[in-house]
Amino acid sequence: MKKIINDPNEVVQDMAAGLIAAHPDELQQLPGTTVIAKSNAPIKNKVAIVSGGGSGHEPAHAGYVGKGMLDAAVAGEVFTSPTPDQIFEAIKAVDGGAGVCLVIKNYTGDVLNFEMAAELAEAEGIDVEKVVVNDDVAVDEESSRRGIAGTVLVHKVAGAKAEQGGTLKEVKAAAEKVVENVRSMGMALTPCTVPAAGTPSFQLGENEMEIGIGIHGESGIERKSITTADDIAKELTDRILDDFDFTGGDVAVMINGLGSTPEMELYIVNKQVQAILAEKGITVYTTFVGEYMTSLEMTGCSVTLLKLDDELKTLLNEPSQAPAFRS
Amino acid sequence: MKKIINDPNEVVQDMAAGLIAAHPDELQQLPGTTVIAKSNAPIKNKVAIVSGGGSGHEPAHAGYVGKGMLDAAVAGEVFTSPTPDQIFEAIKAVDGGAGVCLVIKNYTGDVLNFEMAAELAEAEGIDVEKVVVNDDVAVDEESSRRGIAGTVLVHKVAGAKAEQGGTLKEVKAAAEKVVENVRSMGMALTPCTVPAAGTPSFQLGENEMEIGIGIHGESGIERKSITTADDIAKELTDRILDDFDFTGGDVAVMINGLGSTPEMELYIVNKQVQAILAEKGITVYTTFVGEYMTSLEMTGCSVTLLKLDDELKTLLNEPSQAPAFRS
Amino acid sequence: MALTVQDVVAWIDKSNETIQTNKDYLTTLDQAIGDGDHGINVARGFQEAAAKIADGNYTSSADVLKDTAMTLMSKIGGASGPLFGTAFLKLSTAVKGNDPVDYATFTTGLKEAVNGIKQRGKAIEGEKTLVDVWSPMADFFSRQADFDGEKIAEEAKNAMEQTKTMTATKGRAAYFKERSDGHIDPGSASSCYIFKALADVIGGKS
Amino acid sequence: MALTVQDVVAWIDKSNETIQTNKDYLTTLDQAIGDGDHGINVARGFQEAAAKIADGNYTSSADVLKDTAMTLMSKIGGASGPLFGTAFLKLSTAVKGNDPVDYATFTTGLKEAVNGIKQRGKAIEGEKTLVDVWSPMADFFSRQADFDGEKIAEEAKNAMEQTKTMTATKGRAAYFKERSDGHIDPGSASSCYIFKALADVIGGKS
Ligand SMILES: Nc1ncnc2c1ncn2[C@@H]1O[C@H](COP(=O)(O)OP(=O)(O)O)[C@@H](O)[C@H]1O
Ligand SMILES: Nc1ncnc2c1ncn2[C@@H]1O[C@H](COP(=O)(O)OP(=O)(O)O)[C@@H](O)[C@H]1O
Ligand SMILES: [Mg+2]
Ligand SMILES: [Mg+2]
Ligand SMILES: [Mg+2]
Ligand SMILES: [Mg+2]
Repeated sequence: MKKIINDPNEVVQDMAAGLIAAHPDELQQLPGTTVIAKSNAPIKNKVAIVSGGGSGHEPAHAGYVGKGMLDAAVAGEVFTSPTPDQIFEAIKAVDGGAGVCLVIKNYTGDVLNFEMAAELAEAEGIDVEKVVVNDDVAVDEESSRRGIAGTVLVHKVAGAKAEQGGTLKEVKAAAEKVVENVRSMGMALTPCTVPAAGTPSFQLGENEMEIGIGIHGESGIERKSITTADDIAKELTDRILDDFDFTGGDVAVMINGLGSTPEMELYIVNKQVQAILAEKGITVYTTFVGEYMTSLEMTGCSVTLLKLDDELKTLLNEPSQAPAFRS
Repeated sequence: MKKIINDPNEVVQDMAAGLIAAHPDELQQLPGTTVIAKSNAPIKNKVAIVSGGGSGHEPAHAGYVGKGMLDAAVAGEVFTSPTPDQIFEAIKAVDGGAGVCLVIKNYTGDVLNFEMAAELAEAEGIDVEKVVVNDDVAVDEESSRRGIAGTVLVHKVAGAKAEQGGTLKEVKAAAEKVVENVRSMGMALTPCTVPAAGTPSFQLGENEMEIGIGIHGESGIERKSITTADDIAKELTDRILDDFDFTGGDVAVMINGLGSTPEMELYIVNKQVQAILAEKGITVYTTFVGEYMTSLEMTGCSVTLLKLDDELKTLLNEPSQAPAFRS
Repeated sequence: MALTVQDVVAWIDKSNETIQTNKDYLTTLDQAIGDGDHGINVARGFQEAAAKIADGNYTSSADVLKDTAMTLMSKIGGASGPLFGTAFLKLSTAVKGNDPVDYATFTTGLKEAVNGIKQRGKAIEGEKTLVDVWSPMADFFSRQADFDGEKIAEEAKNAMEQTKTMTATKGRAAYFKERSDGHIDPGSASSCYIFKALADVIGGKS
Repeated sequence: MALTVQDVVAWIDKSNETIQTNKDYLTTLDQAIGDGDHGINVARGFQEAAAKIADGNYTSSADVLKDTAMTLMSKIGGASGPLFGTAFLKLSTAVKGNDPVDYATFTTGLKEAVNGIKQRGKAIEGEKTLVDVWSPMADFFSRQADFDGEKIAEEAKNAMEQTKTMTATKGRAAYFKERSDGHIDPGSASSCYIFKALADVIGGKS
């Protein structure tokens, strides 16, 4: 395990301190927690957006805290859902009276812990809504589909809707519109190592790749020989297009690096994804290429498509001042 | 070699196509070249900024093309300086009559090729100035110091000065002020592999790291056992502080990932760098943490410090719309 | 036989000890069909729980179990955190005002713990989750008449081993579908250690 | 003896051939004390140069050398591209109007090539760069009276080998300082192949 860290058990605290040191005016860490919130939270009468999950997916989620996106992000241990008490602290810190929308990735751990936090918050009279993101088409059964890179687009849309003055119900509806219209699929060339574990979560041969990988070092659904970027782009895009009808609306494209894939390669993948979409007559409205939802130092990428209507286009275009998503 | 590519000899062309596909409204590729320019170039009476170098450092340099930063970037083959004819095409495409400032990283290849291009441009009556960035304190002799992550801050400042309406001389002077006041130092935990070469440029043992690494897979100045993030941050920062007096002015800090280092680890390094600066009484004005000047999939990081005066602060704060540097 | 407050404290201590010893093994199990953090998670949680109750001067088992529950809930995280938290919370409620804890009370508590786990996690028996240790253990307690350390340990081990034969349909292992066959469920393994710790405490008394 | 237009074309062809054959070796040399692209760079450049002149119907050596120069300049990149480009451009200028190219003219051309390289790259002899092949070769030509394939090949090889004993102070290898000792300079190796190719063309004539 080659990592630039101190105590493997302190990586999340160390990271949070380093993040706050980089953005002292915009971000704050709630004392005694690993919650990162906007320094000016709570904002009166604005619906607040809270997300979070295990760490190791940076810039998700703390990098998306900022005007126009999240009000707070709760960082769990690496690949481990944060606990209800921490999530509850985040909710309390950002509620400005208009309620809090929780954006949850669909993992048992995240769902259970956020649910418990929501119950705690409701018991204190805070309005809470939950949106569960499940964009990963690698998993057949819809109820157990994971939330991966598409989650970032949910943050963006929910944050913009809240900034526009949307009510909690309206924010939730906009976020759910994204959830309904977003699909992703990923692949990896190498595994990753949880700092406190010290060994990689799985092994891949020198010529192997894994299709349908999750973002927690879980192995994927199929192991194959490495092929070209064009083939990989086609395999991921085809699975997404098979799952959902993207015709008849413009789309947003996200090519997401899982941690170690050079940006050069992400753009090479993008070239082919765009070619496939053009061939199918699907119009691309906007494209995001970069590291949005990583899996520590895993090598690989995911492709995300979001079908847009006018409302989603407007919301995607709204400004965001989050450190990892400026627009 | 595990890479998501097609033909290893076509990576630069494929990348350029993917980049344009992602930003069709903002960027253009000059036909028959690997020059990426703003789609609205040339801008009349604005000094144009052109940079470039070998590929493999993404988002450098094409990611910095946009209002407020570069007018064009010239992409060479991986780790190989672009050729004079390509650079010359870039200069011609962006010159709006107010002249062109070339930002060159101090490598023999880059200097020679940009010099020849400048001669070609001058022969056609275009005003050209050159700024050579040499921020890498790992190299003792100043004349052969390399240009690394600090180059991005030169782009930012030069671009902002040009946007403000500065003359070619003024833009050059602002850029050179950055060059004089910026210092960087890097380290790596793993090497990287040039796609067309197929094998890593050097080997590092399971417990070794290399201090003073370049950004082209050149090995560094010292090989050591891996230590903690705090020790690494201290070693890099101390070397920088030894080289230049950063007291008596605020600084900008850049913690740059070389390709495979998780953002989590960059923030952990940032925590300690900020602590060291605080202890020395050096005030941090702004901090950048992320991948700004990479070395393919190398694992490692660099630390950059830039001493600021009021002009540099103002210029750093000006807006930029480059895809990889929005502010 | 009945469990004194000291026994309950010893149970949590012992659980912590066994889990610390087997932390890496639990992580290995979770690397095979999960995300490789289960050992780290439960080790962190039980370490804190043991530390927490070491500080207290308890006069009721319910308080020990409640502090354990709250600590597990706030320190484990992941899927297992809220589930272990719920289990110990339900146990706490059931034994409240019944010190020392007699067999019938403990058995009732176990039943409620299982209900709580199932409700929270929406899993039933056979889905290859920690339900597949807690539920058979609650049944086993119902069938027996008194605490029996040896039998408890044996039964828990069997239940854990039994998860090898199951295909996961809940939790992270569900992504692996049939590829989860033949592997022990990590949460069942840590649950087995908890019952093994209970068996040790009981064994030490008789 | 004198070099015809065909000989000059053959020289470039042969240079390309040898460089393609030794591409990986050149890259290995550059991985040791550079950035590992030299073989790829010169192979790309000479491939294009050979293709370019294969298309042309040349009546003057100067044109062959000029097209070679321009192609190398625009296809190699890196530090070596402008330097090889400059060398062939200077050679071209020197032989202009002197077909077939006699020994004295070629020797003058080589001298100017060396001057051009040194001016552009600001390196002098002994800095472990391709100057350390081109400069001794120009000196060698001055000392001799006529083309001699065998001796040219031998001399180029010696010059290249000699770079092993030098510490780099220019180019990327300079970052390695004393650690560059004992390694052959990649640009000197490719330069050696160019003279070796010339020797072969000459050898084939005699
Ligand atoms: N829905 C569920 N109901 C009951 N137990 C579950 C459920 N989902 C997961 N588990 C248990 O949780 C264990 C995994 O815990 P852990 O690794 O700590 O969390 P995570 O899966 O979030 O990384 C599994 O081995 C399984 O026993
Ligand atoms: N200043 C210089 N003068 C002459 N030759 C040089 C100089 N710098 C480098 N070289 C030559 O260039 C060679 C490296 O070329 P190449 O690998 O293609 O370019 P780069 O170093 O830019 O990657 C070196 O081996 C050396 O012979
Ligand atoms: Mg987990
Ligand atoms: Mg090079
Ligand atoms: Mg787990
Ligand atoms: Mg080289």
